[in-house]
Amino acid sequence: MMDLIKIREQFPILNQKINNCDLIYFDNAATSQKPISVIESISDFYKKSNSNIHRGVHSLSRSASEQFELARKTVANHFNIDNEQQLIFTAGCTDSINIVAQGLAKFHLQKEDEIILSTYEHHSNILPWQLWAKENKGVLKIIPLLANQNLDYDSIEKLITHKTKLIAITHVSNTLGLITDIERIISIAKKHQLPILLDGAQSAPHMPVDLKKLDVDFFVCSAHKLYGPTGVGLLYLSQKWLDKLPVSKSGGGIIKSVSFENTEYADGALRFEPGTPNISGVIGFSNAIKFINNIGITTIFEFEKKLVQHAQKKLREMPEIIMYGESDEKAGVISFNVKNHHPFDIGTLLDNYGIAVRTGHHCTQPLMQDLKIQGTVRISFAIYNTIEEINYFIEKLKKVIKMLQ
Amino acid sequence: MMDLIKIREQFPILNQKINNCDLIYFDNAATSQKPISVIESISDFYKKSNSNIHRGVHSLSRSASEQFELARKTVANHFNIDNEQQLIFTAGCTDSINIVAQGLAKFHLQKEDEIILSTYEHHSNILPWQLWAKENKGVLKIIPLLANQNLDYDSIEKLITHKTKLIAITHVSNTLGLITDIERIISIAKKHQLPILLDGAQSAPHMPVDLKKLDVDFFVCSAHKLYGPTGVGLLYLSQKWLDKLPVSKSGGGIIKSVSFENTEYADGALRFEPGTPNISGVIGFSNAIKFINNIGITTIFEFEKKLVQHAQKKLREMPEIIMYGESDEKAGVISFNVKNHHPFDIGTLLDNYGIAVRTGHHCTQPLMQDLKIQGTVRISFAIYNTIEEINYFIEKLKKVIKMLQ
Amino acid sequence: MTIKEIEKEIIEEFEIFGDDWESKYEHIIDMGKSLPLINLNLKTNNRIIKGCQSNVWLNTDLINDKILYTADSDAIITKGMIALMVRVLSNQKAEDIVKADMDFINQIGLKEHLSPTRANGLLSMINEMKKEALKRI
Amino acid sequence: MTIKEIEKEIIEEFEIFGDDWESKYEHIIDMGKSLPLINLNLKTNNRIIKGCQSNVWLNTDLINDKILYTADSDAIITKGMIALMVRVLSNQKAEDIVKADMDFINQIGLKEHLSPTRANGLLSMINEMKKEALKRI
Ligand SMILES: Cc1ncc(COP(=O)(O)O)c(C=O)c1O
Ligand SMILES: Cc1ncc(COP(=O)(O)O)c(C=O)c1O
Repeated sequence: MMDLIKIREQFPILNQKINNCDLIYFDNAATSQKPISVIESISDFYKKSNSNIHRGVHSLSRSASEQFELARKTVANHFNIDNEQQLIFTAGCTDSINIVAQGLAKFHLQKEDEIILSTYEHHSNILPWQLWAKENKGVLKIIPLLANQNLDYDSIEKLITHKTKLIAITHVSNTLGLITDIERIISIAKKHQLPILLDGAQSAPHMPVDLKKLDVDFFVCSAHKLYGPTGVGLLYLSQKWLDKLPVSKSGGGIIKSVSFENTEYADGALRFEPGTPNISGVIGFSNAIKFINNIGITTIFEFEKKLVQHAQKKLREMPEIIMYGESDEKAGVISFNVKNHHPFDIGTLLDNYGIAVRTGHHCTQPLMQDLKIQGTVRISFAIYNTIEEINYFIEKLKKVIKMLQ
Repeated sequence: MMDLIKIREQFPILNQKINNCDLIYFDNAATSQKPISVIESISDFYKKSNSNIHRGVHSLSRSASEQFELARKTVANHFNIDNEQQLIFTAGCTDSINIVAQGLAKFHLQKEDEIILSTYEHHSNILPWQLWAKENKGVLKIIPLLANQNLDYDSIEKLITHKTKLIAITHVSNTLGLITDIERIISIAKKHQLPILLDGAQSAPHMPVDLKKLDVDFFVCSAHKLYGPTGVGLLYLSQKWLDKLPVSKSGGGIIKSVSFENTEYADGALRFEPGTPNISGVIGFSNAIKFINNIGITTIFEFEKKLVQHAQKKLREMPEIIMYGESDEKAGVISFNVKNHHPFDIGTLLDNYGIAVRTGHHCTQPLMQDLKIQGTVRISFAIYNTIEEINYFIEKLKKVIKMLQ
Repeated sequence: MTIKEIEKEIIEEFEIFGDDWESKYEHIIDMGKSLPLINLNLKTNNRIIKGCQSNVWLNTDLINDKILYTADSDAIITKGMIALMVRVLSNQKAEDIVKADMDFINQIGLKEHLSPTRANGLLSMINEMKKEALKRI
Repeated sequence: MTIKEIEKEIIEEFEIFGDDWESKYEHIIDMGKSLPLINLNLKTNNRIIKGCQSNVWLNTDLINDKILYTADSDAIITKGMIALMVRVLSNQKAEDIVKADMDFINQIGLKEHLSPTRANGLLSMINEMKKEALKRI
């Protein structure tokens, strides 16, 4: 059994008071809070072994380099990546997607090619492709929604043409919390020999992700959404792409030799990590992974599912609530609106009770356009949230609605 | 007067023992150590106000956003930037240069154009341009060295043709510590209406940089070399380029509106900061700037100059030492070799006395090729280094040389 | 009444609530509800002040040397905040509007709405009102 | 002597130095100096093991069922470390070389040289020696 009290004790921020109320943090899909082990791994690094990595002959540099490469192993293990060189540390999920988009633009994508995305996509998995499309007369084809706000998987085959070159899709909708049937998409992609980019920003924090089993071409996520620090993310490349993807960002530390005329690049992950990386961030990231593994990602998934089910049940009892993408199988996210009230009003008033929710389009404007709404109120959970917090939230939500009437 | 003891007390890492010796950290050009105020600003952020920024209606998000934008003001002030929107936070100096190179490739650089660099350049200010050159039959023209290892400024005019589109140059050589006569280069550039990218990775930590006065088009540097955290840097754009430089990296948070067909980008710095930024890193950065301002960047420059002069004097007394780019006006860096001995041997043995130096090519292989050497031993200073440390280093260097004979 | 006088009146009105933020917000919501609606045909795109979250429509008229504002928003709290602004600034001389420091917002304990990063952008609303006034000096 | 026997000899040799790293390194440097030089015409590019900092040239011969290594480096400490490796692995059967665990490096207190991030890459040196041996089984 999971000891929720012990878990909550590890998050110093949960002691903060907002407007004299206890903080109830339901904005985890935007960024999660950090356990003390992660926070201290960063300060410890700066207090004890800070140094630039790679190539240093002195002890600090050796120690920092070892911690950095050990972190790569820890994170790679968690996602079941055999060869840790396939795991590249980036500045975040958005950075990772841009690296793939820029690399593919040089090597794989031709003018007027087509890329398949879904209606769920976060702007970060739309705009890098749109940039490419604008410059190359490319076409973005969109997997539509069914009436129940699930993706219309049957439509995918029909979207594929001989010009289709990639499927870039989110693993979990950050607005609805619905989980993509990625196995199904993978089997379609395999059939048509299409590479897949899987946006794991919202799956990695909430559910097991086995990259060996999934065998996608690219997987991306951000550390800050899974109990880790800001400014660091990962890009997983399949072995094929590790060798083939062209470098689009270059600089110090990723070479075998350089002259003004020519450069011989290093092998492996290094090739995609130009410049001084976010060393303390990477170390914090690996400590976040350790935190998750101490609890177990499956335990986290099951626990958060209970939170979602409880919250949905309570919300369902309120006739003025419209929920989007209701489902019992979700990754910690619920989006709703209150009839005749603007999400901004709900969010502002809840904040006065110490409840942090997110309101607006959640960087998924095309999804909003599809749902024909301006925005939603989104509550999203992490391992430190409780049933009591949900009950308090429901109580205050009712009060807020009354205030607005 | 500067109180060196008080300054040293602010750096917890200086209490570390290396092989039972006190740590003497002379690898500051690779990365500097961090004062406790910077370390604690990061943990405090995670303990008290961690949240994603922009657009949040809740209190934490508002507080985090305010700290982030205040940090932008603090850093902008330090570099005398009037409009803080001209200051973009990036993942580091290398990232900044790549953003400029990719943006210019879309808008300013034509096939077969020419870019002027100097022999001093760090790989991070070579490879992004080389990538562009390879794909576009571009030409990199190199400002050569004089016999005294200064740049041959007289040659610049001769390098400029009607195809020249940019001068990208370092402010300080990270290998030699020599300071570029940037005013002279700026006046040449202005005369020919050439934009300038100034690589401030090694100047910003050591000397005053007034961007209003310099009036360059692009200025870049990394926080981790100026007492700040890893994973964050800055890109300054002149007002003209802030409006004109195309976005090459895109994603969430930088838009006014998005549909699958089209995107309206935000104004100002935001346009170049897609995805969740390194929020804690930016806050740490601004606290590093505050640390510098508490001492005064001019005081730092004068103090480090004394260290350089003292160390050069001592080294000059040793007949077996070859120094590169000797000068009394340096930004904290000295490179040398010991006749008939490999820098790696010197570095390895010094490490056993607790002295951290860097050996090798320092990511400036073209400079090494020009000097016809494999590498150097580099010592580089920061505000916490002392004359006593230099004396101890000289003593041990003599011992090391004896051991090798 | 001058701007300062109206501000004083509002400050006194809010003083009654003390620290009771619920009543304060209820008052703002009530003001939002009673804000005289902008003419539907004036709710055009060029009258929109885009916030990140809620939209505001602002119409400005100059009548007898005085500026008259009408406005609307899709969020009621935003609308209440505009109602407060309209009450203070409407029916005043353009010169006075441009000079107004609007510091009363701090004093009635709604300072967080003035933050430049605030999602509904009260600040950009005030800036827009001043800009429109300035045009008519 | 077998690999294990030579390793034992070396461990005993280094034990005398105790914690005195200066003597230890002096010993390594001496070994570097006395490493029989690789034939100049064998110092070709295909025999280079590129480290980040110092270069190593390695030549491998098979004579009477035994592997013979000669090597060189531009850095003397690296050269001393190779001398140590050559002393242990040269003149041994390929099978034995491939199996050698080289753990004695830990035991003589030069563990830091075995770190995969070590700038001179002793590990890649050992790997290269084993690879060459494997080719000749
Ligand atoms: C002159 C110069 N330019 C650029 C860089 C790259 O900086 P970073 O590795 O922080 O991206 C460095 C760092 O070594 C440098 O010294
Ligand atoms: C589904 C999805 N993809 C991508 C991103 C972008 O992540 P980041 O902002 O950390 O780069 C997010 C974050 O909101 C997300 O939810």
